[in-house]
Parts: sequence; structure tokens; C-alpha cells
Amino acid sequence: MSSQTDMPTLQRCSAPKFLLWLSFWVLLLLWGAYGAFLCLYKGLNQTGMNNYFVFGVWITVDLAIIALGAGAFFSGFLFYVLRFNFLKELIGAAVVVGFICYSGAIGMLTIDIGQPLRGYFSFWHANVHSMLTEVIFCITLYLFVLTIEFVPLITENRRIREMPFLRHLGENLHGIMVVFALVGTFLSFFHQGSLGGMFGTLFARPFSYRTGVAIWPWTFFLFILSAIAAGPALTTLVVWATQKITRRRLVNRPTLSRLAKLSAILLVIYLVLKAADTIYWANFTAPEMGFRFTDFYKSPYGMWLLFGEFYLFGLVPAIILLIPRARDNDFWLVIGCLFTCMGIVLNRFSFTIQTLAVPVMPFEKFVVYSPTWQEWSIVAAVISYGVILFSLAYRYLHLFPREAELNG
Amino acid sequence: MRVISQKRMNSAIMVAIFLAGFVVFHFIGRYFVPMLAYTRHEQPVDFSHVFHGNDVDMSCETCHFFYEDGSWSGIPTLDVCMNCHSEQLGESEAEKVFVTEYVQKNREVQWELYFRQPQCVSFSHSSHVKEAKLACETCHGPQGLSRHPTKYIVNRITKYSYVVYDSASSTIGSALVRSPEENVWGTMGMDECAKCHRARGVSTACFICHK
Amino acid sequence: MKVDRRIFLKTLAFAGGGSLGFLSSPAPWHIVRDLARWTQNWPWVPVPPHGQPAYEKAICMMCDGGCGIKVRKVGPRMVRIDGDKDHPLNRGLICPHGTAALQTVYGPSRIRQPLKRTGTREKPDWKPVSWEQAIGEVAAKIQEIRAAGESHRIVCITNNCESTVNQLLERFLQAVGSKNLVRMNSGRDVRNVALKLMQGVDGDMAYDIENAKLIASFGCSLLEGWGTWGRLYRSYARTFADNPVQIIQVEPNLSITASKATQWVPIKPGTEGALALGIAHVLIRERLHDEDFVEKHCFGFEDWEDSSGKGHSGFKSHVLAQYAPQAVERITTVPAKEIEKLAFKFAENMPAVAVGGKGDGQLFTNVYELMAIHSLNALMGNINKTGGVFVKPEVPLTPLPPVVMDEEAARGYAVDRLDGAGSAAHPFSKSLPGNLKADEIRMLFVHDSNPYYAMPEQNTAHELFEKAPFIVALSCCMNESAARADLILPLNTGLEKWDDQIVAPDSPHPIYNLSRPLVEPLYDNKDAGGVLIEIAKTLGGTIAESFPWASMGEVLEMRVQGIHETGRGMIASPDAMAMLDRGLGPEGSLSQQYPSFASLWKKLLEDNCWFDPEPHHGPLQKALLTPSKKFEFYSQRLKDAFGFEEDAACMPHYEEASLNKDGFDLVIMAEDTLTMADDGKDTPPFLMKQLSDNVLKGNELFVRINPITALYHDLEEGDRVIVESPRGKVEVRLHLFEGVREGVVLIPLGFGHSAYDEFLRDKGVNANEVLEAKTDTITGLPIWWATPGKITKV
Amino acid sequence: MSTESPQQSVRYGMVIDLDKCTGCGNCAVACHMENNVPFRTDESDKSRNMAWLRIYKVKNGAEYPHARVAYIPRPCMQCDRHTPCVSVCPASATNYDKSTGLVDQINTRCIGCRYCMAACPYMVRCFNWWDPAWPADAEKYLNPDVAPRMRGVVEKCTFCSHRYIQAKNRARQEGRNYLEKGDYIPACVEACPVEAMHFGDLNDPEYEVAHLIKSPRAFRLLERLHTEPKVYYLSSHEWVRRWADNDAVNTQSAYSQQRQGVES
Repeated sequence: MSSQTDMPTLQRCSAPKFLLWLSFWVLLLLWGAYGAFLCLYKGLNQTGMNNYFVFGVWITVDLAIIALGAGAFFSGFLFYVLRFNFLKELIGAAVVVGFICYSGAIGMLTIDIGQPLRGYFSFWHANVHSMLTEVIFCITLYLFVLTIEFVPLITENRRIREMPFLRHLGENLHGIMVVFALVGTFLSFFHQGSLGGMFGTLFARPFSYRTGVAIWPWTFFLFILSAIAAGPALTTLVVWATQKITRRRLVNRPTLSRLAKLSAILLVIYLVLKAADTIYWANFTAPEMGFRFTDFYKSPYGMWLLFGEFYLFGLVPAIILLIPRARDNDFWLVIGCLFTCMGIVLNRFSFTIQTLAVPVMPFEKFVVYSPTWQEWSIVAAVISYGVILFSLAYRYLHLFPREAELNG
Repeated sequence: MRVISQKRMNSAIMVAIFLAGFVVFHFIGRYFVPMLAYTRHEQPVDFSHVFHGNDVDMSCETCHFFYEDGSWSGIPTLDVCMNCHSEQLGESEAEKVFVTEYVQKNREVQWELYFRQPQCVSFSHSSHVKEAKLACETCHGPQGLSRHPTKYIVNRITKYSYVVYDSASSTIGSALVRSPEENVWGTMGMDECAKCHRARGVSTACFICHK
Repeated sequence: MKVDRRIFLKTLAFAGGGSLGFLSSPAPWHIVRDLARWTQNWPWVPVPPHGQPAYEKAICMMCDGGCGIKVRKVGPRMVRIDGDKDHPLNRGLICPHGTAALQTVYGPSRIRQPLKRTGTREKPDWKPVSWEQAIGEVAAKIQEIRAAGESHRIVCITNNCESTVNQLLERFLQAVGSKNLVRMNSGRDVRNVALKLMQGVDGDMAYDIENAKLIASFGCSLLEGWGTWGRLYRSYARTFADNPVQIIQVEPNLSITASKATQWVPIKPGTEGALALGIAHVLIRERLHDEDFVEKHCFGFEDWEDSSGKGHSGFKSHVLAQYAPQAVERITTVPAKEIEKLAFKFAENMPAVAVGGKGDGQLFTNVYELMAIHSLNALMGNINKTGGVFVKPEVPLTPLPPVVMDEEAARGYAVDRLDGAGSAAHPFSKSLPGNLKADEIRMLFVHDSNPYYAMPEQNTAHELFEKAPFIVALSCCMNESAARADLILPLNTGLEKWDDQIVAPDSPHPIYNLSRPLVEPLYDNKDAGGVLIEIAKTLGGTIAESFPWASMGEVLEMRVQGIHETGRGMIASPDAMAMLDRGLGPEGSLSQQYPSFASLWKKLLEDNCWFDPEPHHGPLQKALLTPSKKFEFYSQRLKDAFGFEEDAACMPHYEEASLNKDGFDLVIMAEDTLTMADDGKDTPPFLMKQLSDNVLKGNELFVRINPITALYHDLEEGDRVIVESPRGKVEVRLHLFEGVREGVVLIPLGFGHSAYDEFLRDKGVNANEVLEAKTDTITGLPIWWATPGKITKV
Repeated sequence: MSTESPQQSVRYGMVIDLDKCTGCGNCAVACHMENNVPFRTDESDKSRNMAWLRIYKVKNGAEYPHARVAYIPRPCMQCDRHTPCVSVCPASATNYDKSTGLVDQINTRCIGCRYCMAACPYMVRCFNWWDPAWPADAEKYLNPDVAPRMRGVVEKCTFCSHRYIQAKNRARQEGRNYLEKGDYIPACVEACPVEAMHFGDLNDPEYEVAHLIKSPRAFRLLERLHTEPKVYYLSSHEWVRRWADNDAVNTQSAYSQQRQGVES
């Protein structure tokens, strides 16, 4: 790309049409902004969280979108380091999706903590023993990396390229992007793992607690694996959706299939390891702590959660995407990728909400959590923020290098 | 040649503009913002430590003492002052104000406390004075030698006296304190407490200083 | 175009340089830091100021238990209440109400100045008025009534505490011309009637539980507020001592007392009296009773002949014939074997006391039940004996001087009481607020009580507050009764006022608690005594003459002189407690320790309590003032008053409580809990915090039933149900608890307030709405602890 | 972070005799008065209300008249080992003090992430969902020795650590530089009317607690987690001990059956 001096002018929809599209998402964003304002102004009593459910839908979504955002670092790693050249077609989109996921997660975390203005204390007074410290550090640093990875995309904008300094900056950054890709991989690896560790080390929470090798490296790698399996699935979904919405071909169809195949292979590995983990936990860890497996699955957090996570949104999409004919079919590709993504959301849900729902003290009861509209509004806002940013990026930046050629 | 020099000229102008921006905003950040962020108050009564300590020859403990339970009395309340000032003593303006405005109206003087700690801090005078045998001056400086109360400089956002946090930061301090008389000696930041505690091997557990 | 771009680039350069320049200055970091510090110092988070520390003793006024407390002060503020270890009654133990009392003192339901009602009684609006105007209006109203010759229609309802304030109220009414000081009833009144009938004494029963080896409690909620809480908890603690006391709890349901007692005897509701007589049967049959005492000091034990020669069967044959363990088992469901065992246990652990009176003293039982229980004490000869039952001795206070009465006062005072207490119909009762009729009243004072909420006779209470023409409330907080008054004269709370307590409930020692102001009154409020003095002064004439004092403090100082004159007892202090612990009496008499009255007064103001470690109960004869000068198993007074032909009617016997009614298959029982003040008083928010969420959830109250009862009625945990009695119905939720007897619905008291503050108002329902008050024909007091009921799912 | 094996000389701990406890609530009320704990109109929402010391009521599940109840007052357990809340706090706002064994905190450093609450097995920690507000003049009774917290931070029982500071101050005033037995007692222990609560140095045989913890009646909550709580309980009833989840083997079967037997 750096060699190209002249970018082709790409065809985009009319401004009013684009504004109409944006306005819907902006409205959603404003709704979220109102919810956020209430939470910041009145405090977290606006949420459905309580002393049992100290983490709610926000943390679930945080964990999920960080996992789904793993597409960025993983694609970067594959492309820049392992030279998977077919990814060139959508590496830009993957970076933008990653940036959206990480910045969205940090934004949501800021509202989630009770004292956002003191948020920097976790850097200033960092406690090195805390998994959360590790997560916060890595997420923040990785967001910086993503920002830097974002810069060359911006500098490729036609107008911006007119300024020599910025053009040079962009081109030089491109040259050293492999370094950032490596740094990003390193950081991501850590915090994806730590996010698992955050719950895996909670020895008071028998549902997510793992001992010995099951926590390190097991849980760590389970989290990383599930993230890098789901990340490409989301990238595939986003690209497919962009193609559908813009009615333009943006990448080669086989590229999507290859990405999906990658996702499926990783998913299978993950599922095997996860099964081993679950079996060991159900048969050894939990009984050692005085629990039967079924103690953890009480209404409404019933066994269906495990079933859904493992079979419906695990094995099923893995099998679909492993079949070449299925993943070459748009319908099955989308179903496969969507189920993969839902699987990870369900997994992160279990790790947060269900973990907290299981009573710790014998004389406590199972509790149920339901989020308030304020919580949903902020989730919606993060999603609409992502849509808006991606739309802008698509419209004004050159996200898909082969777009001109494919629509030529 | 001319073209090149024009280009250089342009670059130089750009750099100059960049530097100008840097200097102006750095200056604003360093000197102007502290002036905006802090505000100065006069104490309600013109109190002289020197007069009470030297000229009347009172001991410090007359006004600043430990209660029976080992807690610190701090700034004296009106009834301590009233032991002597139940009626006007002398002709000074400050005395007149004090007696008419406070003693006669039985109204507590709202002293601004330079060393007032945040409410989450529980400072034990007893441990520092009685156990560690620190002199008052170690933390408070030569307060007892003041003839007039020093201006009280307070952060508009935090509502803390600048002594509590900012006197250790020389840049902010120098922007705030215009003359030596305005300076309240000493500093009361947590970092200073912790430094001394570590140096002396004293506990730094949260509850030792925080309530 | 080119120029535009230049300008753009220059602006960009300046902005870039500026940002870097600003970022490299300390300012942005300081702003970030200051914002964080701002969150640590939010102006709306209160900063409690420091000040001079002080501890002062006082008397807890949350109930009439009379516990001593120690108040921690910081400058002018009171910040903490602990028990006073030097108070002879509670010795440092106080209940959560006492601990949280400051929430009431500084609470939102306090009234801050005199208020005059402008709206209707149901929807009142209040207008602040000055004290002059308020007192002037009261005086004018009294003058008007006196001028009309209706002074005997002035009524005052007050609390059930023995205090100088109540004596002043009585005095005030007398000076005005009315006999109608009506005290709120309590379970103690029934005990007093039993004492009057069996021992002939006008006074209170006092149990020496400190020295008893066994306490047989027939339904008393000993650990939930019965008597003086601190004192009872000391006794409970003794069940763990090396030389332990045993507590036998006879009660249908597993209350806290039952679960913590040495033994719980589950029993059919309302049959406690039968069990007592069953135990008496075994005692007599096995000759375990104190035959000597019974022979010498008891009347009506053996069969006897009256002066006309008519034969009567005695208590012995009555009990032996009717209350054999098997028969009692049928009544009470307590196994006959268990009854035998209980009797032996009772006899073997002398001294033992049998105490009666359901709930924490706010529930009312049939007088025969209490007579049956008390007869156990007499059988074992435990009258006027260490570890037994005494008659509460009097505190030697200087009596108030005689009242000066003018013509109207004399006329009004000669008229009978409006509540019929002491009349031929109810000769043994002192006060019967349930008999008041609104249309006979011209003016109603309500002092420090909440009849509208707490009176068992709710219909009467509501009618009084609807129809009484003029109601004046003397109250410190906005309770249901004050909220329906025409004029509120706000009072200081316990820690701001001059007051006293003359009788501590159930203690065999004379104890005098003096309460003095610890802090300046918070609001424009006064002491009840001070208000009365001011009204009297405004009224002038003989009424003012009857109140020659300047303030309540002066009255109390005058009264305490009586204590000084007797020279007995001691002031509660660490030394006094140490001596008491070592079993020593006072070192020298009181007058030797405090030669001048001033020195005694000063000490009493500091320590708040005078008591006599040697109660000076005198000879047994002083406690037996019946016509026979003996303990009467057969009450001759009862016979004289009502002319009962049947012997059993004058003796303790079991009367079946009519808890069955067609269509009502369950028994609704009132549950006294420690957490809720059930006598209409304020419950501090911190006690509401202690309530389990299966007692109160949101604003919904839970009643408790046995899971088996639930099974029969097809009900489940948490169901919303209607609990209905012949009196009314309430909507509540269900909690299943195995400790509740089958067929019983336990409804907690103290909820459903319509007044007070947002922390107490509208929480749950008032159990009074379903509990039916029946009238005891002997005492005229209500019988109020259970009622037939049914339960239906909503 | 906690030490692996507690070597410090002083380890303040508590022993609560459940045989004596009547659940009267005085400890909790005294605690809340002492520590300026806020209250709200609806205190029945136990999942969001603020209670440093909560009293749980457990039943033996037997039928009438064999039903019995026991009350378990639950302050902070002041875990001695692997203190769960301390290791997870990202801002070092909570801390284990080796010199006293107290788990303390700086509320003004807390960022409100609530990770410690997820970590605490004993549900000890409470989050300030609302700004604390005292009605009318109720602010006047607030204790100046404990700073009221603000919304958005987590708080918990401190074993009244401010009383430790006060005790030291008092001792110094009396010319001592050490604490005598009984100088430092938390508010709840002081308030207990039946002396069911004992407090002192678990390492010092002069204190009763040092002996009581060796009693065969002694047990701790969730011992299987090996957090080594410094709050011990005493009970002579097997079923009460089982409620504490003391014995993993016996609990396994009892666990599910007894789930229903909880009152609060």
C-alpha cells in the first residue's frame, strides 16, 4: 500500500443517506449517554447490580467485546509476523474493529467503577498482585498500540496524504508495524489470559475457581484460545455485514472462508481443552470444595447455559465452519460465525454472572440479577459507537485495499 | 536559491509558531492555572502568636493541649479564649473585633486551618509528640513566631489548604506564594508522612493514618 | 486555497506546540489529581467535627425499663450510648434500642416547636405557634370548661411509668378538677390485680431473679423486652455461669427466649395457667411444697368453713381433683410425664420463681392465669424470700404537698372517673383507657404515649381521636396520636430533659432514676413538668398555688430530699457496684456519706441513680394485706366484689380461651419482637436494618406459620395472603417456620405506623387491625394476645 | 499481601459464642452507630443495604417442637492468609497489616471496581450504591473518629481500628507505650450483653481468646478455603457447625439438603 501514491476514488453513498444511517445510531448513542450521565451523576444505584452481583452486564459485555476484539491482534500477528498474506485484504478492518472493542470496553469500565475520577489510582497505586491491575495496564497499553496501528489507516486518507509530514509518518509507521503487532500480541495474550485469571483465582467463587495447572496456564490459555477463535469470526461477520449494507464487494470471498476455517480450527482446539477443564473441575476441584456439579446450576442459571455454551454455540458452529461447502455458503458462514460469537458471549456471561450467582456461604441463597435500562442503554451505546466509528472509517478511510479492484 | 530560502523560511516560521505555542501554554499551565485554581482568604481575626507567646508569656499548652483521652485539642475554641478575653483587653483593632464579633455574640471563630487534614485522615498528635518526641516545628514550622496570620491559600476544587498537598511541589508553591510572609512552612502530604514513617520504620498500615 | 492551508498548518503547529507545552506543565496532572481529591472531599458528605471528649451518665428513656447509660459527647454533640456499668439494674447492658437512641433524639420525627393544627384530623396541616400562644390556648380552654362546670370531663392519657411527671399530671388534673389521669395499660396491670387479690397489696410484683436458681416463665418474652432488658440479659447470662440459673420457657412458639432457654416447653396457646396448676398438683401430691409456709401464711389451701359455717373446698382439693397431669396433658398437650418432671425440677431448684404475663409486657392475659402462676410461688413459700417474689418497695421520696383546690376543682374531683376504674364493676383496676367514651370528654391531653396506635381497644382509641373535642398532645415526636391532636406541645427527649423514674419494673430493690439534661434542648421544646407548671401559672388561682415551683428541676430536687432524710441506700457508682458484688451493704448510711443534701444532689446529678441494696421489705405481714392477713389461694376480695358462689371462681383456675369460632380455623397470635417497639414508640432506623427480609420486605410484612399449616392450606413460602379475624383483615406475606405451632399464625407487633418518619411509616401492617381485644370481667382490662383467624391466598 | 505463616507478634481476633448469642442485634447496632454506617428508607433490601456486621439466622430444619435456631453474627473475618480482598485490589486500597493482623482499607483510595467483593467469600464487603445521607439532624451523632464514606466505594468492618489508635493515644496519655488487656475492644464486642463476643490477641495467652480458639467447640466459617479467618465461633451443636461449612466431607451431603433452612 505504501507504494501506492494515488488512491483510487471510491464510490460512497450520498451524504443524506449516510447521515440518515448515522442518525439512528447517534440516537442510540445519546440514549446511552443519558444512561451514563445518570450513572455518573446519581451513582451506580441506577444499575441492577448489588452486593451479590457486583459485576453485571457491563463486565460481561466488556469481557465479550475484548475477546471479540482479539481479531485485531490475532490478525495482526498472523499478517505481520507469520506473513499470512491473504489477511492483507481485511487487516485494516480488523484493526478498526479491535480499536472499537477496546476503546468501548474502557469507556464502559469507566462508568462501571464507582469512582471514575479516581480511576487512575489503579496505575498510580497499582497492586502488582491483582489480576485486575494486569488487565487494566494491558488493556490501556494495547489501546495505545491499536491507536498507533490506526494511524496509518488515517494517513492513507486522500486529503491527509496531501500533507507531507503526515504522509511520511504514516508510511514510516507502516514499516515498523510488525513491532507493534508483536507488542500487541504480547499485551493481548497477557490480558486475555488475565481476564480469565481474574475469575480463576477467586478461590471464594467455586464456580470459576481453578487450582494448580488448571488456572495457569490452563484458564489463561482457554481465555486466549476462545478469544482468538471468536475474534476472526467477528471480523468475518463485520466484513460480511459491511458488504451487505454497502452492497459492494470488499474482499475476496475465499478470504472470508479461510478466516472462518481458522476460527473453526481454533474453536475445536478450545472446545477439547475446555471439555477437559470442565470434566476435571466437575469431578475433582468442585467436590474437593464440598460441591456437587449440579450445585452450580440452579434456576435460572440452569444446565442450559453449559449446554448452550458447549454444544449449541461451540460444537455446532465449529462443525459448520469446518465443512468447506458450508463455509463457502454465505448463510452457513454467517450462522457459524454468529454462533461462535454468541458462544463466547455466553462463556463470558457464565464466568461473570453465574459465578456470582452461586452462593458461597452455605446459608446464602442463589440470587438473580436483572439489569436496568440504564445498563442496557450503555451497552447499546457501545455498540452504536462501534457502528458509527466503523461507518466513518469505511466512508473516509481506505479500509479494504481491494475494494476498487473488486468493484472495478 | 530564493525558493529554498523561502522553504526554509516557512519551516522556521512553523517551528517558531510551534515553540511559541509550547511556551505560552507551558507558562499558562505552570503559573496561571495555579493562580486560578487556588484562592486566598484572610483569617477572621488578626491573631499574633508572638504577642501571646512572648509578650504575655503564655505557654503553648494554654491553648494547644491534649485532652484526657489523649486526643488533641487543636485550635482553641472560644471558651478557651474567653478565659482571658471575656472582656476587651487593650485597644487594638483586632481585639475589638474579636470581643465584639465573637466573644459578645458567643460565636465560634471560623479559623481557616492551614494544616487541616482531609476527613479520611486520623492524625494522632499523641504518637508524634509523645512517642516519637517530634517538635511541633518539625511539621508546623515556626508558626509560633508569626505576628500576623498567614494568608490561607485553598484549592478551589479540593477545598484543601495548599500546605496539605502542594507545598512540596515547588513549582506550584512558587506560583502561589507571592512573598515569604505568605508561606506556611511545612507540608502535610501523604507522601511526606509515608516517607518519614518508612525512614523510621514505623507502620504504614492504612488504619494508622486513615479512618 | 493555498493561504487556507497555510493558516491551517500554522494553527495546527500552534495547537500542537500548545498541547505539548500544557501537557509538560504540571497543570493537567494537578487538575486530574485535584478532581480525584474532590471526590474524596465531596461537600455533601458530612464531616463530623471534633471537640472536647466527655462521658456522662444518663438514664435510657426508650422504654420504662430504667437502664443506666453512658453517653459519649464530642463538644456539644452526643455521639454514642453505651450501658452504664455502675447502674444496679442493668450493670452495663443495654438493648439495641438504647444503643440507637441517638437516632431518635436527632431523628427526623422530632417536633421542633409548638404546632397548631389547621387541617382536619385525618389530613392535618400544622402551623407553628409560640409557646405563649400554645399555653395560652390550653389555659383558655381549661378555663372555659371549668366555667361550664365540666372540669371532670378533662382527661389525660399518659404512659404507664411511675414518675414524678405522672404525679404532677395527676396533681394538675386534681387542681383543675378531674380524677381522670388514665394510664396506658400494660401486662403489669394484670399482675398487679393478681397481687391485690392474693396478697391484698396495692403495688407491683418484684421478682428476685438475680438470686433465683430457676426461672419458670409462662410465656414471658424474657429476652425480647420483658421487664428491664439489661437485667433480664444478666440473668440469661447466668445460665452459662458455673452455678447456673435455669430458665424454663413455657410458650407455644419458638421465640428467642424459648430457643435460648434451658428448656422450652411447647404448649397449646392459652393453657399456661392449666400447666401451672398441673405443676401445683404434682407439688401438692408429692408434698414437695413448703408445708410450713402454706400452713402458717396461706388461706384457702385446705378445705375450710366460712363464718356462716358454709363449707368451701380448698385449693388443695381443687387442684388435686381437677389438674392431674393426665387431665392437664389433655388441655395443654404437654405430656403428663413432662409435667411431673417440671414439678420436681421446680421444687429441687429452690429458690425458684414462676413469672407470668405474655409477651414483653404489652400483651394482656386472663387474671386467673396469673393467679395460677403466682400460686406456685406461694406453694413453695417463695413470698418475700431471697430468690422469690417481693412486693416492690417504695422509694422514700418527699411526697408532693397537698393540692389546693377551689370550688370547681373540688366539685369536679368528687365526680367518678370516666373510665370506670375502681368502680364496683372493676374495683381492682387503676386505669381503663379502653372504657373512655369520646362524647363524655371535653378535653383530652395525651402525654408521652400513643394510644391511637397502641391501645388494644382500637375502636375506642380511634373514636376518641375522631370525636374528642379538643386534644392536646405532649409528645417529643410525631406519633399517630400527636398527628391527630389539635395542639402539640413538643417535649424534650430523655437526654435533654428533667425527669425521673420511680419504679423499675420487677426489681425487688427500690431504685430511683434521675434524668437531667445532658445537652441544651435541640429545639424550641420543653419538659413535660415545665409545661405543666407554666400552664398552672397561666391559669392562676389555686391551680398556680398547687404548682409553686419554678421548674421541673426544682420539683425533683425537692422530692429527692426525702431520700436524704431517710439516710438509706447508696448512689450508684463503681464503688457501690463493687460492694454489691462482694455482697456488702453500704459503708455507713447515706447521710454519713453525704452529710449535706447539696452534696447528695450533686452526686445524684452525676450518677443518676439512687438505690437501696437492702430492700427493707420488712416482715412478711407487710406483704400480706388480705382480709385474712394471709396469702389467699381463695381470694375473699374477689368473693366480696363479685359474690361468686362457686369456689373455683375465687381461686386460680383454668378458663379456656375461646379461640375457636365458626369459619376461623387458625389462631392469630401477636409476636413481640425485640427489634420493634410495640407500644407505639419510635423504632430507630438501625433496628429496622436488623429486620430479616423474611420479616419485612419492601413495605410488606410477613406472618409466620408452620410448614405443615401451610401444607394443609395449600400455601407456600412468600405467598401473599389475607389474614382475617372477626375484627378485620390485613394483607401480608407468608414465611414458613418450623418453630411456629401448627394452626398458629404469628403476626409481629410494632409495624404499620402511619406517622413518624419515612423510615418507619407505612412499613407493614399494624397487628392491632386483626387482634381482637376481649374484656376480662374481673379486671376490666383487655384480654389481648390471640384471636381466631383464617388465612386465604390472594 | 498476607504472609504465608503468620509470624507477627500480635494477631487481633474475635471469638463469638453462638450458644450464648440471642441475635439481639446490639452488636450490629453498636457497630453501625460507631462507624457512621448510613441507613436508608428501605432497609429490607439486604442485597444493597449497608451492614458491616450482619446477623444470619440458621435453623436446624427439624420439625416442631424440635426446631431450633442459631444466630451467626458475621463481622469481617480478617483473614490471615491469602486474604482474598487484599490481593485483588488493583489500587492497593486495602491492606493486611502484619503488626496487628488487621485487614484495613483507605476508602478514599477505593476506585469502586468491586473486585474485592467478588473475592470475599463471606459477603463482608458492602458497596456504597448511594451517597450516604443522614436525615434532619442525624448527622449530629456521627462519630468524628470514623470518616463517613462517599458513594461509589466499598467498605467493610475494620475491627474498629480507630479504637486501636484511640487506645494507643490513651495509653500514651497515661505514660505507657503499650496496650493493656481490654484497652482496645471493637464496639460490637463491647456492646454484646451476654459476653458472647470476645476480642484480643490470639497469640497472647493472657487473652481469653487465645484459649477459646483451642476449644473443641471452636470453628470458623468456610475453613476449607484456608483463608484462616481470625473470627472464630463456638458452638456445641453439630448442625450449627455444619452450617459453617466446616467439614467438607460431611457438608457435601448436608449442603444441598440444608439449603432451605436459612432465615436471612
